[in-house]
Amino acid sequence: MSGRAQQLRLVEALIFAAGEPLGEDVLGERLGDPAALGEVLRELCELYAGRGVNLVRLAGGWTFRTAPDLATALRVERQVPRKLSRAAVETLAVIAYHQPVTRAEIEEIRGVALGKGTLDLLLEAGWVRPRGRRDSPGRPLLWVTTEGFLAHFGLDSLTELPGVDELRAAGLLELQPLARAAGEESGSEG
Amino acid sequence: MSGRAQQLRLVEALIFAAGEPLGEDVLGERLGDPAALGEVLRELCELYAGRGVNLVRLAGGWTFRTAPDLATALRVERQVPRKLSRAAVETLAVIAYHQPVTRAEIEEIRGVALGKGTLDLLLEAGWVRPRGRRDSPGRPLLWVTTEGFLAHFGLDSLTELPGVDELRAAGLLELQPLARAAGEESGSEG
Amino acid sequence: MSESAELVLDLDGYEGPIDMLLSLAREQKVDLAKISILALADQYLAFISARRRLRLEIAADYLVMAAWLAYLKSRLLLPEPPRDDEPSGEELAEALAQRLKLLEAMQQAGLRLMSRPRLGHDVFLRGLPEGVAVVPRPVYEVSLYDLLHAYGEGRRRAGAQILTIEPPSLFSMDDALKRFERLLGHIPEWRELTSFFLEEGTGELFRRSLLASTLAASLELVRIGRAELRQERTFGPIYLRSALPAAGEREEG
Repeated sequence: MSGRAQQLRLVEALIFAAGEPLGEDVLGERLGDPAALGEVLRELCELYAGRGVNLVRLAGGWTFRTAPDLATALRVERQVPRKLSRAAVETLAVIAYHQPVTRAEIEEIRGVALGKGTLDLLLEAGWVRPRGRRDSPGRPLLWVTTEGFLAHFGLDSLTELPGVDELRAAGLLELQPLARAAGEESGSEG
Repeated sequence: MSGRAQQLRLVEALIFAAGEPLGEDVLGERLGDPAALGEVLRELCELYAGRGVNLVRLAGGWTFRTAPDLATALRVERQVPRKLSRAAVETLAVIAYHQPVTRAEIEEIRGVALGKGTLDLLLEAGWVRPRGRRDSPGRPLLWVTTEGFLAHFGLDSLTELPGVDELRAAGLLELQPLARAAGEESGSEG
Repeated sequence: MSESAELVLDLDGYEGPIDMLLSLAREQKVDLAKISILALADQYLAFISARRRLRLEIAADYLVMAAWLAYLKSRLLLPEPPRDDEPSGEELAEALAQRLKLLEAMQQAGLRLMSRPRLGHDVFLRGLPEGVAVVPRPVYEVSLYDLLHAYGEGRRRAGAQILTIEPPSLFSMDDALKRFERLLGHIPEWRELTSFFLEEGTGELFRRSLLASTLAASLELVRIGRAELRQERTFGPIYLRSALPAAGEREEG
């Protein structure tokens, strides 16, 4: 078997065995030939394009996952996860697009107090986590999304968030100029 | 996409996503065309033959497994830094200076019994190994240091062990035969 | 307002006053950029007062919003020269419109996120990953200094024992050879081997080594042609004498 074919097999097996996205650093190191990795991954992607299982980049790593168009045929296999409440979906979106963001800022954007358990739910799903604190009075916790969030929603990185460029262009990702209805001052971005 | 290709994709995705080997009854039912299943599985097997991942029958069902010949390449060695006990360091030193040396002689030099596992630990670290046996009653194993020992301590050869000449001149490195109850002589190097 | 009855029933479906304003704005069926904040404020206030008439409980933040909208309305309708540090009615309206746009954007983003193929829902990772076996390999941190230090320490500690080793009280073959060396020229007659034993009573172990070493030394002397041995019967006494000069050429195995 040629060296390239063997490289293909090894990377294929590594990604298959891992069961979660593998970074290119790890793959390159295990391949013993980091320079060849890009080409190997490209060939593997092609090999699996159009198949029932595809090679994709998720959350900064490479992984195999079933083809999206088979969702309906496969879904019976799994329990349909509990439908997320509107509050949870919106809160997740605010964290995803405005991270890092404090609880107060989430409430400000949504114009309503965060219900008990909404953050807990997202935390439990492994989609958000606190990371650091805002350097402002009260030093509130900052919330960010996780790698699990990226993987779950089929994103390689936050730059792939749907519509993120348009929102930024429209100035809708700036928290600063938000004048609050009740006239309070919003905290400064860190 | 042809009906057959779609069947292939579905079975591929089903087996891939399943948390256990899938029986042919389940697969046939999910495929909606049990009669075609045999042929689909045969084609899939061929498709994956010689690849880094193979389709195999396991425990009465079908599942993907990484190719057996890649097992070694898939194992990851993780380095775990450890401290070596004083007893182990001293034992290693005794072996280095007095090799080849029996366990009894090590104990004699150190004036204390060798703890369980001390030699095992040095053996596991790849620094010592048994080489031959002393030609004396009980034919005890002789211990010597390895190339790995030299490499770890940055030595080209044992003669580079600092101070070995001075120590020998002081008569500290001569293992004098002890008068033992049965009067046995310590044997010569093998 | 035709929608108010329906809105009353739906109040609990709103995610707060901004969300409700946004819903009302959507009722205007126009681009958010073009909505009339004034009309929106009117709708909201009408809705709140309708609920009040019905003596329905209204959450505090809805009331706060109602009060603020009433203020905004007055600022918009009765323009007065604003004080320096206060935003104008238009600025306030603009800020509210921006909030509505932001919430709208986030609601849309949430929907778009949720409509993506989701892992574990629409797409699946491998169900039965073997995992990559991680074999822990201990790496010991020991320097040459540690090694030498340990050795020195050990030797110091065990030093006393090393120095008190008893000298072996054995008679070696070398000892026997040396003894014969001195006597060999002076043994023309057969002499019993045991007569060369000069030592007495130094222990059984020593006596045995004496016998063995003397015999071995005598055999060695015979081999190199310097002595002759004689034994008349099995287990009988063994005799030794110097080899005759003429017999020097003889070879014995």
